[in-house]
Amino acid sequence: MKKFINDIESVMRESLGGMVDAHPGLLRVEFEPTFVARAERSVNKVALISGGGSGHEPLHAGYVGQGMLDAACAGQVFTSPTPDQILAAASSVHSGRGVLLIVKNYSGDLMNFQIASEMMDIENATVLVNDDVAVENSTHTTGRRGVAGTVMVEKMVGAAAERGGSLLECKEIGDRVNAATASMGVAFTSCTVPAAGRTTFDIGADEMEIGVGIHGEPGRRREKVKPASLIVDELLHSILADLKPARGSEVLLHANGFGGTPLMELYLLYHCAAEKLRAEGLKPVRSLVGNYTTALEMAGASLTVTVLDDELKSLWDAPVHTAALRW
Amino acid sequence: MKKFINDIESVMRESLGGMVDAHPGLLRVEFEPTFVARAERSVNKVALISGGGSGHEPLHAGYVGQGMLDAACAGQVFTSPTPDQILAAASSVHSGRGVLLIVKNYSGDLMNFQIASEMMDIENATVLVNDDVAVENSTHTTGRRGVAGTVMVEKMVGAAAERGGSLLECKEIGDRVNAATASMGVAFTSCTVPAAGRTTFDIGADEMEIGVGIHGEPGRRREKVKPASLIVDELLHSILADLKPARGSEVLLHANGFGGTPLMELYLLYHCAAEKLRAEGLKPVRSLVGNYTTALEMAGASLTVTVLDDELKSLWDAPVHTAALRW
Amino acid sequence: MNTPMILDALAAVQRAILANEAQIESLDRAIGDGDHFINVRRGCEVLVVMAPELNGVPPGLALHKIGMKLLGTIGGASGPLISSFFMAMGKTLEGIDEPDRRQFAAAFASGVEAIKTRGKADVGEKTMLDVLIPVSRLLLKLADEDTLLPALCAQLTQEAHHNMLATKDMIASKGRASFLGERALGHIDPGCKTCEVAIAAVCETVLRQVTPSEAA
Amino acid sequence: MNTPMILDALAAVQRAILANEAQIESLDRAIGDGDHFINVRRGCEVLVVMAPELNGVPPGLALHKIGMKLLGTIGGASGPLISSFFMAMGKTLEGIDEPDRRQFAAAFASGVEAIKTRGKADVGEKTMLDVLIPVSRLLLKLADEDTLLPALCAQLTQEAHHNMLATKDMIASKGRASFLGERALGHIDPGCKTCEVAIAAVCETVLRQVTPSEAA
Ligand SMILES: Nc1ncnc2c1ncn2[C@@H]1O[C@H](COP(=O)(O)OP(=O)(O)O)[C@@H](O)[C@H]1O
Ligand SMILES: Nc1ncnc2c1ncn2[C@@H]1O[C@H](COP(=O)(O)OP(=O)(O)O)[C@@H](O)[C@H]1O
Ligand SMILES: [Mg+2]
Ligand SMILES: [Mg+2]
Ligand SMILES: [Mg+2]
Ligand SMILES: [Mg+2]
Repeated sequence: MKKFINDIESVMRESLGGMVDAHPGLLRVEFEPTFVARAERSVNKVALISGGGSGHEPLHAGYVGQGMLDAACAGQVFTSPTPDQILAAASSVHSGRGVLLIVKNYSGDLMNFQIASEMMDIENATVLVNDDVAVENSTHTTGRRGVAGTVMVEKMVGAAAERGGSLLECKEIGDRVNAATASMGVAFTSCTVPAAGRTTFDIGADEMEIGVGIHGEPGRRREKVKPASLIVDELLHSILADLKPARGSEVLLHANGFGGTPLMELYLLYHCAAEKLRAEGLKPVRSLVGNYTTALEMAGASLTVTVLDDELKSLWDAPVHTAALRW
Repeated sequence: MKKFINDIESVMRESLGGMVDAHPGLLRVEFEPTFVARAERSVNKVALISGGGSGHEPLHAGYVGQGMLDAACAGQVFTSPTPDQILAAASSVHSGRGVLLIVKNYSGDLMNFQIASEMMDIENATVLVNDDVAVENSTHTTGRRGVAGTVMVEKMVGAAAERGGSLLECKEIGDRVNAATASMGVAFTSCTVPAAGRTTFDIGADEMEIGVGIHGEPGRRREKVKPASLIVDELLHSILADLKPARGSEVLLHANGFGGTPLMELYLLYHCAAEKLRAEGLKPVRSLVGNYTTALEMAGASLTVTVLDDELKSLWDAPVHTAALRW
Repeated sequence: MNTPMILDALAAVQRAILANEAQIESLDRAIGDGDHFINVRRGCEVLVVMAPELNGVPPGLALHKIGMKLLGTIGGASGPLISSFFMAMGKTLEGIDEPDRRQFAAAFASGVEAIKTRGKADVGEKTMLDVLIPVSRLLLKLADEDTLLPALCAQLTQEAHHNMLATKDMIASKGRASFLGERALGHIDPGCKTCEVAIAAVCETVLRQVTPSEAA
Repeated sequence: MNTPMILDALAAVQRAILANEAQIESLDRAIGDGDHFINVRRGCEVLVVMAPELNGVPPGLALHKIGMKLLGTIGGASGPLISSFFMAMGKTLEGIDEPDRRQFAAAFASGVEAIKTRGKADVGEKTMLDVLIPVSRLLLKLADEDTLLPALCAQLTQEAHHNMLATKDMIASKGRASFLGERALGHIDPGCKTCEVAIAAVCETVLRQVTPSEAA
């Protein structure tokens, strides 16, 4: 394992420390329990809190700031944070209009946030993100994972909260974005959890995992590597089968890198995907290309499509000032 | 080799196509010869053109836009562009106040830009970027490479041009930023040029290359991997020995990923570096952390320090709107 | 069962978990995200640190404190589940200074029930409950029948073991392995392995502690 | 030397380059950035495409056009150098329909001179000039001495070969290998290998083309 670290125990602490060193006017960090929050407390708005295991950077701390989150709770690498972190963040950032928890749909995240929600003496609600169409949904199972679509949810709900939306309105927007969003990914390599010291799975030099999540874990299926445009076809096929957007719909298209794939390839994927969407009668009018929801150094990428309406578009376009997204 | 590509011959074209698909209001692309330019032509300002081999994305096309470049000429992967591209870009974007070429110091880039400069019937000047202190400088050799400090040069000269600076003033700013900037990097892996199909060098599972450039090539020295803070000490030692900043100086600190290193580690590096700079009596008052000058999927990172004065600081802070940098 | 015995048992659990690092670790790499061993180890380590301050505390409160501590320490899916197990056990044993075998069995059952509630899972979903539920049922039955401790421990260890192995042939419908569909087949659930190792360690400790007369 | 002969020679160069792919490629991987073979191959390919339209053109103009085309095709460090070589040769042969051996040698020398000027390099810097400069000097001398073609070709090939090998023991002061310092030792300069391969290919073609009488 080759990583820029000093001590496995202190990776998260030093990394969050670096975020605040680099963005002192934007972020503050608390330890024991750990959370990152806006340097400037927001007033009279719904407080948005997200979080999850570390290793997905810039998710979530990179999205704390004006127009997005109020606080992010980071767990150990790929391990959801604990309720005390969420409670501390909530009591630190709430401003009297309630707390909205944005949670990716994993047993661990869900349970830790649920416990926090139950223990919290502040009015709160939860938006569950489950955009990964690689996983079949069913009420009897854990259901789909939350992956790169989380960024769309956090951005749009963030804008809604900044505009003064109530807790209920913000939750409704979050649920709506989640329902309008679908993602699917493919990986060429796994990744190495620092404390584990070896890759989570092994994979041949000409193989890829289709339908992977964001934890360096195996996906649904292993296949021989194929040309980018065929990969894109497969991902978009599942995404569109799920979303069933009306012809002529405007969409946001997000090509997300998992951490080890060059931007050059992400733009190439974006190109293939945009062409395919246009061929399907859809209009990719908004874009996001880069490493926004990662799995440490995993090589691979996912595509996310959000079907837009005027409201969602204006929420996407609304100003944002965070470490990772800014306009 | 596992990459998101369709055809080795069309990687660059499809990737640049994707950039323009994703940023239609910001960028336009021309092929034959190839260059990326601002969608909206700027008027009455020095035109800034940079370029170089592909594979360093977002360098350079990601820095085309308001406050930075007017055009970027991309060559094949790690191969400098040809003079016809530079000439076509110049005649397309110049607005009567001359053309400033920003060139990283490699024999290939230098010669191709020099030929273009000689053939150009527009007033032009060149800023040579050679910030890599891993390479000993000497008048009898190629000298130092241009690496991640290129972003600082492009950003600050970009702001100077936007403010109406003359060709000479812009060149002077560029030379000044270059002189005030030093970088050094370390790699854990090499990378694979798509057309070559295999990694440029092999490296052991516990080794790193100190003093690498941005082409997946070997560096100055191979060593066993060591803790991040010791790597940072070594990089900063060389950087500060070169810059010799006065105690109390304000600096910009840039932790740059080469493409395959997670953001989590880059922030950790930033943290170590900022602490070390403070211990040396310096003030890291501006920051940039992320994959800004890459070598495809190479794992590794570089540190760049620019010694600031009030003018450089205001040029850095000036608004910028490009695909990769925006504030 | 008093608090020092509980702490002894938990120390034995820690040793057993560490001794099984390779297997627990590789199971979560195969069908999870590779952190289960690290999570459980983190939990064990914090218990070692807090053990001295628990020694004089009655079992119910000690178990509650353990649960609260683990809740803020482990994280992931296993964290809230393991902590709710301890907190529920603690609650059931509230006010009982030296719980007997039946009281202990009832407390264990309430702990398992808490996991079911928190995790919204049941037997057959390829989670730790596939070990815990059958073991809990058997414990209730054996305690009710006043089975001798050596036989009781042997049967529980055995029950944990074969139910752990049986998860190999299951498709998961809860937890991370559920994302894998058929690919989870052939792999033991990591949480089950942890539970089996822990149960065996507790049983061994209990057997070591009993005097011949108590063995009845 | 007329244009068809030049084109023939260049086609032979292409075949020879392709036949030496592995070595040329690995040299630039060792002390460069791994693209030299790809760059040169790209140049060769474009020449094949443009060959038909050059057939009727006088050698000076043909060489100039080749240089211009390569300038917009190869890129990197080798691109401007190789193109300036062809353009300078073309200029020297301007207006000469069938250059003789001495004229050709002078043109070659002017091409090498152009590379020196453009690259600001000279012998001993571990660049393609370490093959080109000695070969050019020898060619001038042999042409001046009216050496028979077979001997001339054999000597040039030989000269290119050992000078190419000699770069193994050099530290580079120009080009990418200069960034490596001592680590460039033990590796042949990729540009020299390309030049050696090309020179040998041209010599072979020339020998194949000469009739016994011309061989004088
Ligand atoms: N809903 C659930 N109910 C019961 N046990 C569960 C549930 N979800 C996961 N588990 C258990 O948790 C184990 C994984 O724990 P761990 O790896 O620590 O957390 P994570 O899955 O969040 O990485 C699984 O092997 C399984 O036994
Ligand atoms: N300044 C120079 N003068 C002469 N030859 C040079 C110079 N710089 C580089 N070269 C030659 O170019 C070769 C490398 O070419 P190539 O790999 O195509 O370009 P790049 O170095 O830009 O990747 C070197 O092996 C060397 O022979
Ligand atoms: Mg986990
Ligand atoms: Mg090159
Ligand atoms: Mg796990
Ligand atoms: Mg090269």
